[in-house]
Amino acid sequence: MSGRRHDMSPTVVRALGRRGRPWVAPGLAAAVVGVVALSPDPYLHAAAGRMLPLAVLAVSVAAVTGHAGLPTLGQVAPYAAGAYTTARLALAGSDLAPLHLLAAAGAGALTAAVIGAVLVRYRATVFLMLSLAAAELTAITAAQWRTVSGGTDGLAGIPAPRLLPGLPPLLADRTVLLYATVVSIAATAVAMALLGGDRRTLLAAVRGNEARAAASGHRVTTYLWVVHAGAGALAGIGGALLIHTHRWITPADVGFTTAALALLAVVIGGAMSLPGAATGAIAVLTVRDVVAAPLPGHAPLLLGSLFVTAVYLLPGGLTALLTRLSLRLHPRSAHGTGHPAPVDEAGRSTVRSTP
Amino acid sequence: MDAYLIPAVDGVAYGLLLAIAAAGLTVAFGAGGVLNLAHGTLIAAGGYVAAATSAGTWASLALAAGYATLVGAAGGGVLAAATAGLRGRGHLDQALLTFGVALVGADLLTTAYGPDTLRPRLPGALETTVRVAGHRYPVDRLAVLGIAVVVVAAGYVLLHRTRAGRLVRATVDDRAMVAGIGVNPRLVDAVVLVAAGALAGLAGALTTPILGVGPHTADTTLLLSLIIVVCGGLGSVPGALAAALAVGLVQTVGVTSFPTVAPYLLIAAMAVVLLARRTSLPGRASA
Amino acid sequence: MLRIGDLAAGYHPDTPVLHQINVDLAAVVVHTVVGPNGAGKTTLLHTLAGHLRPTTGWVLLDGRDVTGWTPVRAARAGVTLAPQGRRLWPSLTVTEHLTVTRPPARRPNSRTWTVDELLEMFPALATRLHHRGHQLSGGEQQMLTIARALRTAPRLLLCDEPTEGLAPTMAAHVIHALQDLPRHGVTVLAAVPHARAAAALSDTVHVLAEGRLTGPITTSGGQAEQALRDHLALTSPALPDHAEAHR
Amino acid sequence: MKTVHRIDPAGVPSQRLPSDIDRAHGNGLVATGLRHAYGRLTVLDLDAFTVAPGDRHAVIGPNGAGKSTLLDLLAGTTRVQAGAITYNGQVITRRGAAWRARTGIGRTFQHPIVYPDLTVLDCVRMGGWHHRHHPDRTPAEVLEIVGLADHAGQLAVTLSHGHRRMLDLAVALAGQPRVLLLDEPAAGLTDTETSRLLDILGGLPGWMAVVLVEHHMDVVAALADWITVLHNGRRRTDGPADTVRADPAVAALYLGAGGDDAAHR
Amino acid sequence: ADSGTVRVGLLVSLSGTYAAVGEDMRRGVQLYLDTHDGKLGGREIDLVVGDEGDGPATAVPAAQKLLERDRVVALTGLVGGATVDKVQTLTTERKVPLLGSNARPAFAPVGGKARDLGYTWHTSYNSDEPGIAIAEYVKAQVGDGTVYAIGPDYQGGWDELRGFTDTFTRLGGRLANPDGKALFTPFPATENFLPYLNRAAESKPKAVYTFYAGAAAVAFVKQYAQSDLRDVPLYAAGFLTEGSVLAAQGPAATGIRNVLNYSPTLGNQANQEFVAAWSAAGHPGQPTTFAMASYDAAAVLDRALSAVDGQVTGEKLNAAIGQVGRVVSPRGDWQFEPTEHRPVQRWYLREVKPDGPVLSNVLLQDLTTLP
Ligand SMILES: Nc1ncnc2c1ncn2[C@@H]1O[C@H](COP(=O)(O)OP(=O)(O)OP(=O)(O)O)[C@@H](O)[C@H]1O
Ligand SMILES: Nc1ncnc2c1ncn2[C@@H]1O[C@H](COP(=O)(O)OP(=O)(O)OP(=O)(O)O)[C@@H](O)[C@H]1O
Ligand SMILES: [Mg+2]
Ligand SMILES: [Mg+2]
Repeated sequence: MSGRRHDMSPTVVRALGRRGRPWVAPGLAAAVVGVVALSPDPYLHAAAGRMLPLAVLAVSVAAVTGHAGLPTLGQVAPYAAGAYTTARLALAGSDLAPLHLLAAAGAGALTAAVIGAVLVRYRATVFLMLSLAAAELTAITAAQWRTVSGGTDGLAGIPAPRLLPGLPPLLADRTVLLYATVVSIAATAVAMALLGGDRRTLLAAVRGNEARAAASGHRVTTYLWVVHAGAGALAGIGGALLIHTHRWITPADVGFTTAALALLAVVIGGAMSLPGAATGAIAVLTVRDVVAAPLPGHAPLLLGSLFVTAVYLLPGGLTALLTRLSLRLHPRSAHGTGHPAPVDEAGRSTVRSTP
Repeated sequence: MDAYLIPAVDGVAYGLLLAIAAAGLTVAFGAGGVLNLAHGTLIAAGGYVAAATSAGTWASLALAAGYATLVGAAGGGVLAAATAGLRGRGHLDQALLTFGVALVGADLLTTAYGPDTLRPRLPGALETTVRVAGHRYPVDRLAVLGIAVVVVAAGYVLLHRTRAGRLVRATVDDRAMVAGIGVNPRLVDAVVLVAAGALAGLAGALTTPILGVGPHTADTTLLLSLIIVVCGGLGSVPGALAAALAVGLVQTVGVTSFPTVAPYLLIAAMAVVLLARRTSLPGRASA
Repeated sequence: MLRIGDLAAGYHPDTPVLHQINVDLAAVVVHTVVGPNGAGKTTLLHTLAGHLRPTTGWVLLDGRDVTGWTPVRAARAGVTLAPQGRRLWPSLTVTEHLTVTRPPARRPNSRTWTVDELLEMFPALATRLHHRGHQLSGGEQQMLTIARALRTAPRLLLCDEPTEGLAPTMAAHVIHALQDLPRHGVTVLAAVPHARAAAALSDTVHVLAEGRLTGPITTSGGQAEQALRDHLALTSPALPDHAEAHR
Repeated sequence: MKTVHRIDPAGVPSQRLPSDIDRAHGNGLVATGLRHAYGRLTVLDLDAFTVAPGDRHAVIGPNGAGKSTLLDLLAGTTRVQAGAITYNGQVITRRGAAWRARTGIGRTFQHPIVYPDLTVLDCVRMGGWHHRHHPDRTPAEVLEIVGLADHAGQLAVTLSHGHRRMLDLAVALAGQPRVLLLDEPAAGLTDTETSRLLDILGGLPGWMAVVLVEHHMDVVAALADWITVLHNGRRRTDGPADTVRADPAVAALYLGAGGDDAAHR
Repeated sequence: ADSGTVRVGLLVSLSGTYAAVGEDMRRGVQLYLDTHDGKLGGREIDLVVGDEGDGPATAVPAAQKLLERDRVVALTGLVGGATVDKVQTLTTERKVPLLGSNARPAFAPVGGKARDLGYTWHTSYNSDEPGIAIAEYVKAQVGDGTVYAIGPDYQGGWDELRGFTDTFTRLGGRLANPDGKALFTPFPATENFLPYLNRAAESKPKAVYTFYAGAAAVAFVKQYAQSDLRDVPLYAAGFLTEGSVLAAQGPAATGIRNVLNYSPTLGNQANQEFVAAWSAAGHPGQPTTFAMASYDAAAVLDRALSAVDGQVTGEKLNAAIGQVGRVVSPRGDWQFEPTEHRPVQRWYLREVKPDGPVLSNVLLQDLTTLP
């Protein structure tokens, strides 16, 4: 009847979300990639490799959405910056992958820092819509700036990168997959390390009650800006991977659709979990590109069904599911996760403490 | 003078057209707090139903509007049922769900009506133009102007001047306290979404004779409606109206006056409005 | 009107906050519940108002079993909560708070309060009619919380720390208003932290400690506070004399 | 450097406190000409307000008098619209809350929420973040002092109201403030907790400056050496605690002796 | 010829904005197969369909699946220019002929090197051809008057309009656009063309030239008839009124003169058979250039496959496509241009007129044959 017993709760889910074991996911991911890479099917290699840029983008979105608490569609801007930087470097004849990654990360961080300087002053829906504006403006700029982007049809046939001078270019689908996996896992691991421990707690505090955090001396806006810019570096790396795995790009690839998929992937994965976000992205693309392939024209139907099921079966995302499973195995660890509050002031920090 | 007056009149008419399209979202998202990404799909559904029903007569037009409203309301009912379990889980989960519903709905619509762009047939009298001061005005847009005024006025009275509207806002603020005064918040949710759906369906019947309806309709309308609702300040009908008119003017006077930057105008204008809105600063009561 | 037996409630199945609550709110008077912070006063009121489902036990309303009812049913039956923490609706103005809340249609003999009567009862609100819920001072919010609850024409008003944050004059005023309610047939159950406040507010004091309810202690006049202190001193040995000394 | 004298409404300088010596040197928190309005409603209009090291300065007044607004302005939680604030001689009017907190201005909130998703212990740790390398007391010790040691691992959102208030205080204390602004710290506390609060506040170091907004007159009586009475955003009276409490006008306005005028404005 | 089953991939948009075109293209291929017992070149055909979606992001994975999972020997279809641009590199790498039947982009050089078009064929046209084909006719119609050029702001729009404006100005024509350049409207965001059209009317053009397709075409045509330009002749690339959009446009489209490589009212025998088969298959309306080009793609494969001996491979098939010579087609016979691998074909002037109860793009005259 009323909302009460079901009103449970972001709190409980949030509480559950933070109990996941952080290193399980990357390990699992590595194992899955190993299996895919060992399989003889080049289609699998190519398909899997192509999913990783979005996975890295999703990790970046998760950092901003989950940890900084700012739901964003705008990380496609640093993603685009990274991608076009890489593409232009490669087309200009510089084909060193490490250099690409570095340049892309720098370009991404810079872009996100500039955008973030304005955006992190806003919250909730307004932030979301401003980030949407950032996404749209990115795609429009990409389409209009033809000398860089090649127009709406984009760039094709970008040369493959090399790991080191003298090594052969990364051309074979399997090699590309392995390379992209290593980069993705490393980037995610670095992000997890940077957003772990006390920093994670600090951000949780800032999300929970900004006024209190400020009154304890925490530079809220600065923290959020730093996360935003750092996530931008990550998105830039995703952009570099986009070029390395696809070797083409169109403005649409850095537009709203990509941004929306990344954000939804984050929700599926559980906003607080970086590996969850990556898994979510891979799940989304698997459904759209692989599972739906035998049903041409009905990818939206399957994707839509995935979203609907995810909402119902995975409250709190994949990560919360893992946690629930492990709770079932070790019921004692359930201590302190709390149960339906008498629908408390919890979620309503806007009331008076933050005038 | 003339150079701006004519597009300005266009802009107002087009803005009011958008106001009708955004009305349902204002109710669902602005007032009811449900981030309904299936809004565009409901409009498309209304448009398809109207296209299938209308035959160029006044009677069929009325019937089409009626059917479209019913279909929209039914869609809203589906959403109400689907989101009932998600209360308190935040906008992102709602977004995931409604986006999923939108994708499924779009697929069903193209399966049922085909991928072609359709257009409901208007009675001949509406398809013509009138000449005023040396310029032509499409009669259908002038008609929309009139209807929009009625819809917006009704919306304003309902949301801002009736108990029902206050209950809707209260439910978004703190549903348990609404239950505590003896009103079932789930009933409020359901009514909101059904009403929003009905409005979306009706908007589908009213706007697609002018713009056509096809696979693209859902996305385009959703984006414009979101911009209007958020720029107007969530939950405010006058705000949404002002935003709709602004978008209308940007899309007419703006794009023709500055064609070189036309692609940027709408989004840039939205960003400026949002950046300037103090209420959205941290800690202020915003969404 | 309300009788509660063997009631247990809490937030986690293994660790109930309330154990065996038995109480009969038959007398149309002001009842108070006192107990240390974290004893479960709020939990008890929320359970009675239907915001929390009891794990065991029963609740009878006029002899009918209403265990585990919802807040909607509770409110319609005349059991309304004025919660702690001022749970107002930030986007509604003071006027709107009072007009959106209405006495239920089908409960003829309850005393109803018009908006004007409530503003007369809480004059501070009358000067803030167009402020939104979150634009009020702490004390103003507290008044509006109580006014809103009264607007539902309750038969049983559950007040969670009704005088918290009120200036002394205003607190006295609210206490007076609550004490007046039984005259209109309204039973009041108020949770208060202080023995002194409890004694000032009512003659029927229930003590909540360690998840159990004892009492009611019914005294009259000036002895109430002392009786209560004695009682609390027994149930909660840590009770210091400090407060006394500081006064 | 500007010296501020306390001026009472009649224009007669009021008695000096020992800490006025600090004040004369600009030490402590000095606010002049603070005005704050929401639209056309002026909720605070205060010619001067000072608190120097060692002060125990209570601010009382009817509901809606502007007490919390004053604290918000002093702490930087709300932007100053008009007026100036200096701290130890330095102008801090335009500084944000975080900056002020790091220089030593700590506060509690009237509506304590703290950090809902954090455990009680983490809340305190985040409160003492800037002193984490050289804490006066460990977070656990702070929790012990406020009596929440048993709740250390519980999520803050699941605390009872009174416990949250104590937690808010613990978080503020962990920040090792030099000026402590307290907004109704005793509201909702039981006798036991109130006396614990008095112990804690009574035991604060002598150099600390404390501003106490409180409706519980016994708490005010036990702690304050100076009282400012606010009414409709203006300073009605101020002076040494005993004098003000004995003032019949204050009693009439605030303490209820003269009826419930307080709320009638 | 060998009679084993051969797998052919068809990649078209079946979801998203371009689904209407994609569906038409699928019908075209399927119609050819159905009228030829499901065989091409005497071999059983296993037609594997992939969804192109809205562009390369969905199209490339689908193409990859067709190429690597299904191991098709040829890939046909492809609605969007951007898709062709990206998929072309894949098919070339794998030496599988890409037989596009719709958009053909400019194939920008990569890293200074021209693209290898050895495995790339089209049964359609280059995007700038319609404009080139009609420019002379329009010039003759307007004489010394000016023409206003307007189109959507994306690669396809740029190409289509460039074909017209370049040729038109080379012939001495003047554009009415204030800056002498075609006006591009944001795409796909624009659905309200009235302000553009009323603004254009101020330049008092003698005629208007445009290219829009799909939903934008519906809105454009309807609003054109409501604008101050309604009495100014409208010339267009034929996609403006091609296929299902014409029904949605209704009477507002009457009188629009447009250019395309096909008209359902062409009198040749291949077309009569094609139109008859189209109706017999129960498809609504009349066949479109999209369906026709896809039908032709199947015809090309039919001829090429019958020339392949033994096991069919991409390489052998590609070589055979190079040898097909004249293709008998509903649009009139055509053949591949030897280096660019696109049709050398005739272009027609059409006018929207009632044809019986429905509106149709009725053939007015031949315009030119473009090399
Ligand atoms: N949502 C929750 N989840 C888990 N435990 C909770 C929750 N809410 C309250 N509790 C616990 O239940 C116990 C009783 O809390 P309650 O709020 O009822 O106390 P109270 O008597 O009202 O205290 P106070 O006087 O401080 O308001 C406390 O120990 C508290 O920690
Ligand atoms: N955001 C706001 N918009 C408009 N008015 C406000 C706003 N915030 C506070 N007020 C008004 O300012 C006045 C002073 O509020 P403040 O919270 O400072 O009072 P207070 O002295 O702390 O009262 P209390 O003892 O009840 O907590 C109140 O009358 C309140 O209605
Ligand atoms: Mg309580
Ligand atoms: Mg206050």
